[in-house]
Amino acid sequence: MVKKRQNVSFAAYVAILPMALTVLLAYLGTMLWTARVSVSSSRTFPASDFVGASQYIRLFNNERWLLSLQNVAVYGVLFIAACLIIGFLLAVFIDQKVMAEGALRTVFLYPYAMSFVATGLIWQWILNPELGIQEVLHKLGWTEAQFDWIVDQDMAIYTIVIATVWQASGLVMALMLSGLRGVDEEIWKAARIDGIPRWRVYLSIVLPMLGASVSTAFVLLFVMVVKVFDAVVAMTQGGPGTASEVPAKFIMDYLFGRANIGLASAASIVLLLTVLAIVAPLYFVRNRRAALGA
Amino acid sequence: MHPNAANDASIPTPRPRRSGAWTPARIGVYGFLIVAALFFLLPLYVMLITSVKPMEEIRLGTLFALPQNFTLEPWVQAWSSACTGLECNGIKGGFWNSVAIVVPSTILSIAIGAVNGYALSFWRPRGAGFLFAILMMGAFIPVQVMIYPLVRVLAAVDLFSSLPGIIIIHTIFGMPVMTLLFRNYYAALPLELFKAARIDGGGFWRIFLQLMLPMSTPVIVVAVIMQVTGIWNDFLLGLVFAGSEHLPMTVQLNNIINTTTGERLYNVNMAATILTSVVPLALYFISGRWFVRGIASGAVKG
Amino acid sequence: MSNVAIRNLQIQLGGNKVIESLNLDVKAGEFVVLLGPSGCGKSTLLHSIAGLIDTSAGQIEIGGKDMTWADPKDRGIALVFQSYALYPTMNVESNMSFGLRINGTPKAEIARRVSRASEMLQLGPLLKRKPANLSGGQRQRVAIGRAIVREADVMLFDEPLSNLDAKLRTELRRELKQLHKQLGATMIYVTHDQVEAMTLAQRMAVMKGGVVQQFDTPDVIYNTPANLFVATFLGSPGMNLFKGEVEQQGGRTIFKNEHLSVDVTDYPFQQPLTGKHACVLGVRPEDIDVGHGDGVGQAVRASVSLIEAMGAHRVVWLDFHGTQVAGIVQDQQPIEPEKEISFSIRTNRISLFDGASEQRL
Amino acid sequence: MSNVAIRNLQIQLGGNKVIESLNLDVKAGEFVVLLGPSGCGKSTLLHSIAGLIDTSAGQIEIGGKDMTWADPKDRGIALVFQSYALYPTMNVESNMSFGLRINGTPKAEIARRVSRASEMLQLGPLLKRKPANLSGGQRQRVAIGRAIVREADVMLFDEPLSNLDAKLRTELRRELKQLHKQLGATMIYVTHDQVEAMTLAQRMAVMKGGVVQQFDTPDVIYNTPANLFVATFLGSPGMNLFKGEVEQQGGRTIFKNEHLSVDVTDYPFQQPLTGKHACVLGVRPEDIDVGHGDGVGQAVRASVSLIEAMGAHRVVWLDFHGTQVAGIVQDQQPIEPEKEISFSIRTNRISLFDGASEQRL
Amino acid sequence: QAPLKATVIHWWTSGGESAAVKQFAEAYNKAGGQWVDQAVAGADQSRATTINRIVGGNAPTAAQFNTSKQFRDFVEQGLLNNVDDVAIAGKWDQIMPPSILQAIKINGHFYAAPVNIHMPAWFFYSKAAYKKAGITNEPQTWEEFLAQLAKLKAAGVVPLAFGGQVWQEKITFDAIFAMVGGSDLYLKVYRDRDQKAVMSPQFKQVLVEFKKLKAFVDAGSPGRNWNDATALVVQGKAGVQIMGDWAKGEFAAAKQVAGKDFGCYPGFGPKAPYIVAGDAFVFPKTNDANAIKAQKLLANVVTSPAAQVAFAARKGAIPIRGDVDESQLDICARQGLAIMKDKTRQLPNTEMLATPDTTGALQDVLTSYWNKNQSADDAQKAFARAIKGE
Ligand SMILES: Nc1ncnc2c1ncn2[C@@H]1O[C@H](COP(=O)(O)OP(=O)(O)OP(=O)(O)O)[C@@H](O)[C@H]1O
Ligand SMILES: Nc1ncnc2c1ncn2[C@@H]1O[C@H](COP(=O)(O)OP(=O)(O)OP(=O)(O)O)[C@@H](O)[C@H]1O
Ligand SMILES: [Mg+2]
Ligand SMILES: [Mg+2]
Repeated sequence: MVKKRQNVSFAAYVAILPMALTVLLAYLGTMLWTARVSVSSSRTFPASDFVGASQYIRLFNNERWLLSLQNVAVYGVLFIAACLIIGFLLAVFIDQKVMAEGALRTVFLYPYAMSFVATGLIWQWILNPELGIQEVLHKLGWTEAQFDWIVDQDMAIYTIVIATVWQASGLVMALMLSGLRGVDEEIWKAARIDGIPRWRVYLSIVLPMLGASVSTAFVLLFVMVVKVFDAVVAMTQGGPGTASEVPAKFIMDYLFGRANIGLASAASIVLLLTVLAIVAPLYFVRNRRAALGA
Repeated sequence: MHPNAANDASIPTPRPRRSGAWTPARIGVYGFLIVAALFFLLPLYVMLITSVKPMEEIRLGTLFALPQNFTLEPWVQAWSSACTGLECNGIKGGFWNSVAIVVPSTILSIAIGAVNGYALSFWRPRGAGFLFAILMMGAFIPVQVMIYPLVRVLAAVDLFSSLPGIIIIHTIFGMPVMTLLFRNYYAALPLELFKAARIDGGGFWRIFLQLMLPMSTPVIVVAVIMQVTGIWNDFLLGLVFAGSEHLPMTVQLNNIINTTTGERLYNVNMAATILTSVVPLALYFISGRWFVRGIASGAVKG
Repeated sequence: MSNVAIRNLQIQLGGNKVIESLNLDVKAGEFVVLLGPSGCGKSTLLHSIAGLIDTSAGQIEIGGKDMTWADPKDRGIALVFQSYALYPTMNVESNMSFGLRINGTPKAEIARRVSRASEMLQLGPLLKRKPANLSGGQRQRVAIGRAIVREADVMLFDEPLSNLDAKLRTELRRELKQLHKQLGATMIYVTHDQVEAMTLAQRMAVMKGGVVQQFDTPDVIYNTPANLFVATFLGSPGMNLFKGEVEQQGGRTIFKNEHLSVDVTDYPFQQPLTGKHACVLGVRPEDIDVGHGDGVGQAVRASVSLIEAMGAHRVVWLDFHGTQVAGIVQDQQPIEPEKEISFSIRTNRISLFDGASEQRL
Repeated sequence: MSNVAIRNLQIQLGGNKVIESLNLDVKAGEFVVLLGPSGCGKSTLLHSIAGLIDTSAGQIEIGGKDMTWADPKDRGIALVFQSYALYPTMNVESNMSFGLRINGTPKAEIARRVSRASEMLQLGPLLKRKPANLSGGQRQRVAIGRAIVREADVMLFDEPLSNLDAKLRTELRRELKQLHKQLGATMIYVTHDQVEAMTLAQRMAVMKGGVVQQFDTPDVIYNTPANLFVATFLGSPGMNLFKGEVEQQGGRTIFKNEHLSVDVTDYPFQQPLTGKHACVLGVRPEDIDVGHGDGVGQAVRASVSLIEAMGAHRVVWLDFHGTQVAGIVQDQQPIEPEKEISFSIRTNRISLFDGASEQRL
Repeated sequence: QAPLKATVIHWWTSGGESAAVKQFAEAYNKAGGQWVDQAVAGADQSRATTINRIVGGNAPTAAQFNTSKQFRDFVEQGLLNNVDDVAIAGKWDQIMPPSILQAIKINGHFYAAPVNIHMPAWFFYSKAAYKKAGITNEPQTWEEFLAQLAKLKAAGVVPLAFGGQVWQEKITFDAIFAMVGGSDLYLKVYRDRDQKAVMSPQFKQVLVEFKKLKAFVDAGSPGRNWNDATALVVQGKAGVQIMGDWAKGEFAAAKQVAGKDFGCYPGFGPKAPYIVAGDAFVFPKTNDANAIKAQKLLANVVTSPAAQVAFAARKGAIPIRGDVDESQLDICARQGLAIMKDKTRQLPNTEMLATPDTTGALQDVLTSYWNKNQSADDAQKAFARAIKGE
C-alpha cells in the first residue's frame, strides 16, 4: 500500500546528495564493477572477457577459501560476543564514578590506536610457547602449564579472537559509554526506588535502552569480522598451515600477491552475498518490529 | 564513622556517600577494572620495554624482563633518524601531512555522516533507506577491492594524488559507519523534540545545527575517536591516493616496521608505533569530558 | 486568525485506530476546549492538526486552506506539548526564542515577547537555566512560553497547566484569556480541569474514544448533556443517575423507580414520549437538596456515607438504597456520617436519557 | 507503618539552596498532603525522603530509624515520579511488576497485586503496551501502578493525578484513600489540586521556598491560615485581601480603611492588640455575600467586572475601588457585568494578618 | 638543463636495504639524474601502489618487481616501456644469467632491469651450536644433514631454526626439492608442469624427506618471523636455518661475521643447485621524452658494475653480473658469485617459472602438508592439481 507522506523538505534531498553520489559512484559502482570482474579472466588488470562462473567454481573448489569461511564464522561469533560483553562490562564499570576514569578509559581504548603490525607481533610473542606466557609459567615452576594455542592447528583462530577483542572492545566500551550516559537519571532513580540491584538495572533496563548503541556496535564488529586481516597477518599469517585463514586475507592474497583479481572479486562477491544473507533477515525483523511498534 | 555502626547492623551506616567508602561492591569494581587494565596493558608493557632494549637483548628472547641496558636510542631513531628507503628522517617527516589529512577528513566525514544519520532518522527522504542499505552493504567490501575502481574515478575527475582526493576517499570510506553511528544515535532521541522544532518552524538545517548537533556530543566524540584513529592509522589509502607530497607518517611507520626481507629493529618498531599513536591516545584521554551524562534529560516528561 | 476545520479524520497509531471519523469546526478566533477521558485521542488530534502525525484519511483545513499534508511550519500554529519536549541543550530563554530566531523576528521584538512571556509565566529568574535543572511546573511553564511567544494564528495547548499550583493556574488562565483576546488567535485547548474548561471555553468539545460526543458552549453541555457519557463525565462529583421509567400519569409525566418518583412534566423532551420508556434520570449534585427536604413532598431518606469538606462547601455522599448519591451542601447545617437524612431533587435542571441508546431524551 | 521525621533538612541543587531548613513530622499511617507553589521544593523533598538526593545537612528518620544515608531500597518506600520515569523498554505489566520480581515476591502474589492495580487504574487492556505507545494520562497511571504494587510502608506521590480527567481522578482519589486505610501506609502526597488536598489529607503542609509555612489539618489551614501566603495560596479564587488598620473603638475592635469598616470584635486574636495596628483583612470568596447586602448595615457597593460560570456556582469578580474582589454566588439571581452591585462580608470566618510580618493575628 | 628526475617505487626500507638503495641513488644522481625515492614497505603493497599509480595516471619512472612473472600482465597490457637500447648496448644477453634473462626478456624485448640476485635457500648455521653438538663439517649429503640435525637435537639445541610462515615453508621445500629431487625434476615440475614428474615416486620422496624436517623444528616455530628464527641461530640456540641471503643482514646487525661466528653453505656438496631469484626495475609506459631518457639512464646506471657491487654488498645479495670487484662482498656472497659462473648449478626460482597465482596455490598445498597430518600421497595429488592451474 502506498501511503501518502507529508512532504519532505527539499533540503533533506540536497543533504543526502553526497551520500547518494557516494553510494552510486563509489559503492554501487564498485559492487557492479567487482561483479563484472568476477566473471572475467582478469589477472593483474581487469579483463573484458566473459568466462561465466568459472572463477566461482574455482573458488568453491578451493579448500582454503572454504576453510576461511568456516574460520571467520567461528571467529565472528566469538569475537562479536566477546567484544559486546567485555565492552559493555567495561563501560558499566567505568560508569561507576571511579577514580581516574580518564586514564582507565584510555587504557581500554589504546589498543585501538595502535597499528596491528606491531601489536600483532607482540601478541605473537606473548602467545608463543617459547617466549611468552607459557615460558614464564614454566620458569615460575609450573612446568605443566600449557598455553600454546598460537601454534596449535585447532586453537590458533582463538588467539586471533583474543588479540582482536583486546583491540576492539575499547571502542565498544566508548560506544556503550556514550549510550549509557544518555540514559535519563530519573530512570536510575526509579530503579533505585524499586530496589533493583545495580547490575540488574544495567542488565534489564539500561541494556535494552541501549538498543541503538548495541546495534551500532554489532554492525561495526560485524564489519570488522568480515574484514579481519591485519591481525591474522601479523600474528599467524593464516597459520599454522591454513588453520587461521580468513576470507579477507584470501582476497588480499589473490588481489595482490597472486595477481588474480578475477578470483578475488568472485570471493568478494561471495562474501558480500553471505553477509547479506545473514544481515537481511535481521534487518527485516527489526524493521517489522519497528513498524509494529511505532 | 558512626559510633553505632558496629553494634547495630539493622541501622544503615550513616555515611556521606561521596567520600567513596570502601564497600565490597566498590572493591569489586576496582578489582575488575584493575584486572582488566592489567590485561589490556600487558602488550603495552612488552612494547615499552622492548622499545628501550638494545637489539642484542631483544634477541635473547626474554620477553617480559626489564631492560638491562636501558636505551632511548630507538626512540630517537624512530622519531628522527630511522631509514625508510632513501630518507632517514624517522617518522617525524609525515607528521604534518598526517595532520593535514586527518583534520579535514575527520570533519568532513563526521559532518556528512551526521547529516545522513539525521536525515535518515527524522526526515526519511524517499529512497534514502535504500541508499543506506547499499551503503551498509558497501561497508563489507574489503577496502582493497575498491581501490582500483576508485583510482579510476578519481583520476577521471583529476583528483588522484592530491590532498582533496585523499580527503574525499576517507570520507567515502568513513561514510557507512559514520552514517550508521549517527542514525542509530538519533533514532534513540525523543522524537517529540524534533516535532517541537518543526512546530517552531525549524527547517532541515536549523534543526540539525541548533538542536541536534548540540545534543550529539557523546556520539560525536565516538565518531571522532573512530575517524581520527582510522584515518591517522591508515597508510594504504594515503599511499595510493595522497600523492607523494602528502604521504602520512604511517607510510613511514609502515616502512620502518613492515620490511619483509630486511633486518628488523624491533625496538625502533615499537617506539615508532607508540609514537605514531600518541595523537589518538591524547585524543582518547581528553575525550572524557564530552562523555556527558543525561544529555537529553529534562526534555520530555513520561 | 484562522479557522480550523476537520473532516472525517482518521488516525492510526501502531495498528490501533485512535481516531475513527472525527469532525470538528472551530471558527476563526474561537477558544475551544477539548475534554475527554485519558487516552481518548486528544493529544493525537492536536498533533494531527499540527501536522506531526500522518492522517490515514480525512482532511484538515486551516485558515480556509487544505493543510492535510502541509508542513507543520506552514500551518501557522503553535503547540504546547503535553510532555513539554523542551530543547535540553538550550536554556529557558533560548527555548522560548528558538522559533522566533528561526523566523528571523527582529531581536528587539524577540526580547520583548520573551520578557513578556517570562513575566507572565514567572520565569524571570530562571531564564538562564537548562530544562534539566527546573522543577516539573517550571518546565511546563517554559513549554507554554515557547508556544505563546510565537503568537501564531492557531494555538494548540495540550494540558498546559496540569502541573501548576492553583494560584498560578488561576493567574495564567486569566492571562491566556487576555492573550486570546489580544491576539485574536484561534485556540484549541486540552484540559482535564473542568474549572479551566468552563472558564476558558467559548465552545467545548467532549470526546470519547476518538469521537466527539458533544460540541457546544460550556453552559449547554453542563446543563443539557447530549448523552449519558457527557453527563457523567462533566461535573465533580459527576451527575447522579437513577435508573427507572418515564410514564404518563394523568396528564403529568412521571419518572419512577422502586424508591423514587419525580415529576418531569416540565422537562423539555426533544420528542414526545408515549407509554412507558426505560430511561435514566440525571441530577447534578448541586440539585440534590440535602437536609432541607423534610417538609417537601418528594423528599426521600438516605444515610450519609461520607462527607467531604471542600472549604467553600461540603460534598455529602448518601447511600440511597445502594446507590451513591452526591449532594452539595453550601450552608453550615450539622450533618453527621452514618446518620439518616432526607434529600429532594430540584427538577429545573435535570436530564433524562434513553435507557438503551443513552442519548438525551 | 512507619513515621517520617525530617529535621533541619538542607538541600542544595546545582548551587541553589532549594531547601533551607525544613522540619516535618509525619506520624505513622498518616496521610499528609504537600502543597506549595511551583518550584518550592516539593519534589526535592520527596526525593530526599526517598534517598535519591544527597542532603547537605539535617536528618531523615523513617520508621524510627535514622535513614539519612540509607539506600533507597532499605527505606521501605514507594515513589510516584512527577515525570513518571517509566522503564521505556518494558511493557506496562513489567513496569509494574519488575520491582516485585526482583524482590522475589511469589508469582501469584505479583499477579494479584498487578491485576488489582491495573483494574483500579483501568490499565487492563494496555498491559502489553510499551510506555511510548501510551497517552500522557495512561503513562501517569502506570507510574502510579508501579508504586502502589510495592505496598511499601511509606508511599510518596508526586502529583500523581495531574494528567487525569476529573472523573478518573475522583475515582482514583477514593481508591487511594481506600488503599491507605487498607495498607495502613504512611502517605506523603504532593498535589496542586486543592480538592484533592482537602479530601485526602489528614494533615496538610503548605510549603514556600523550601520552608513549611503551616502544617495542620485542612480545615484549620483553610479557615485559619497561619500567614498571608497560606491564606492567598489556598482556595480558588484565593482569599480576598483588604489592607487597613485595626483599632479599638468604644469597646469594639474595628477593621477600617478608606472604603470599608468591619467589626472584628469577635475575632479570636492570638494576642490582644492595643492601639492602632496596620493589618490585612482576609475574606474567602464564599464569605463575600454578593447582591443580598443591600439591606445589611455593612454593605458596600462595587461594579461587576467579570462573571465566571462554574456549573454549580458562579464566581463574580467585583471592582471595589481598584481591588478585585471575588465572590461566590450560589443562587440564580441575575447579575450582569459592568453593573453596580452591593456586597457584604460575613465575619465569622475572616482572617487578620499583621501588616508587616504577614503572620496571623 | 634540469637533472632527469626519476621517481622510483621500491620496497627496500630496512636499514641495510636503505643503505643499498642509496648506492643506486647516488650513482644515478652522479650520472646526471635526480632520484626521487618512494619506498613502500612490503612487496605486495609496493607493487599495488605501482599498479594504482599507473592506473591513476601518475606512474613512477621505475618500479621494483621481483625478477619473475609478476610483471607479465603489465607487458601484455602494454603498460611498460622496454629498455632494449640499454640492454643491447650493455650486452645483457652475455653478462647475465639465463634464468634472469628469461624473466626479463619478453617477446624479444627487455622489459626490466635486473638489479640483484638473491639466493633464497642458503643454509646458515651457528658455529657455536655446531661446536656444542660436536659437528665439525658442513654436510655433503641430505642424509648427513639429517644426521647433523639429530646431533644438534641431542645436544639440546633447536636443530632447525624455522619460521612457520607459508613463504618460509616454501623456500625450505624448494631447497630440499632442488637438493633431494635434483635439478631435472625441479625443472620438470616447476617449468614444464609435467604431471608425470609430479606424480613420480621421486617427487613423492621429496615430499617425504621434506616432512622429516618437522622433527627438527621447535614448538614455537609456527608464525615465527624469519628474523626471529635467525636470532635463534645468532644466539646459538638453534643450529641451522634455511633462508635467503638477506639473513646475513641480521648476523651483521648482531656483529657476527660470516665464516667466524656463523657459516653458510648453499647446499650439500660441490655440485649443489643454486636457486636464483632477485629484484628488477620495470619502467612504466610514458611518452614524455625526458622520462624515457630517465628510464634509460636508470637502467644503465643500476646495472653498471660499480653500482651493482655497491648495492649487492649492502643488500647481502650478489650482483647480476660476474665482472665486478668481489672484494667488497662477504665470503657467502663471493661463494655465490663463484657458483653463478657455473650455469648448470643455477636453478630459477619458482616465481620465474610460474605465475604468481600458481606459485600461491603451491604454497597453499605445501603449508597444508607441512602443518597438517596429511599423507605424502595426498599432498602429491594436491600439488599436481595446483600446478595444473585448477
Ligand atoms: N538540578 C537542579 N539544579 C538546580 N536547581 C534545581 C534543580 N532541580 C530543581 N531545581 C530548583 O529547585 C527548586 C525546587 O524544585 P522542585 O522540583 O523540588 O520543585 P517542586 O516544588 O516540585 O515544583 P513543581 O510543583 O513545579 O514540580 C526549583 O526552583 C528548581 O528550579
Ligand atoms: N504510538 C502509539 N501507538 C499505539 N497507540 C498509541 C500510541 N500513542 C497513543 N496511543 C493510544 O492512542 C490513544 C489516544 O492517545 P492520546 O495521547 O491522543 O490520548 P489523550 O486523549 O491525549 O490522553 P491523555 O489525556 O491521557 O493525554 C490512547 O489510547 C493511546 O494508548
Ligand atoms: Mg494527551
Ligand atoms: Mg515537582
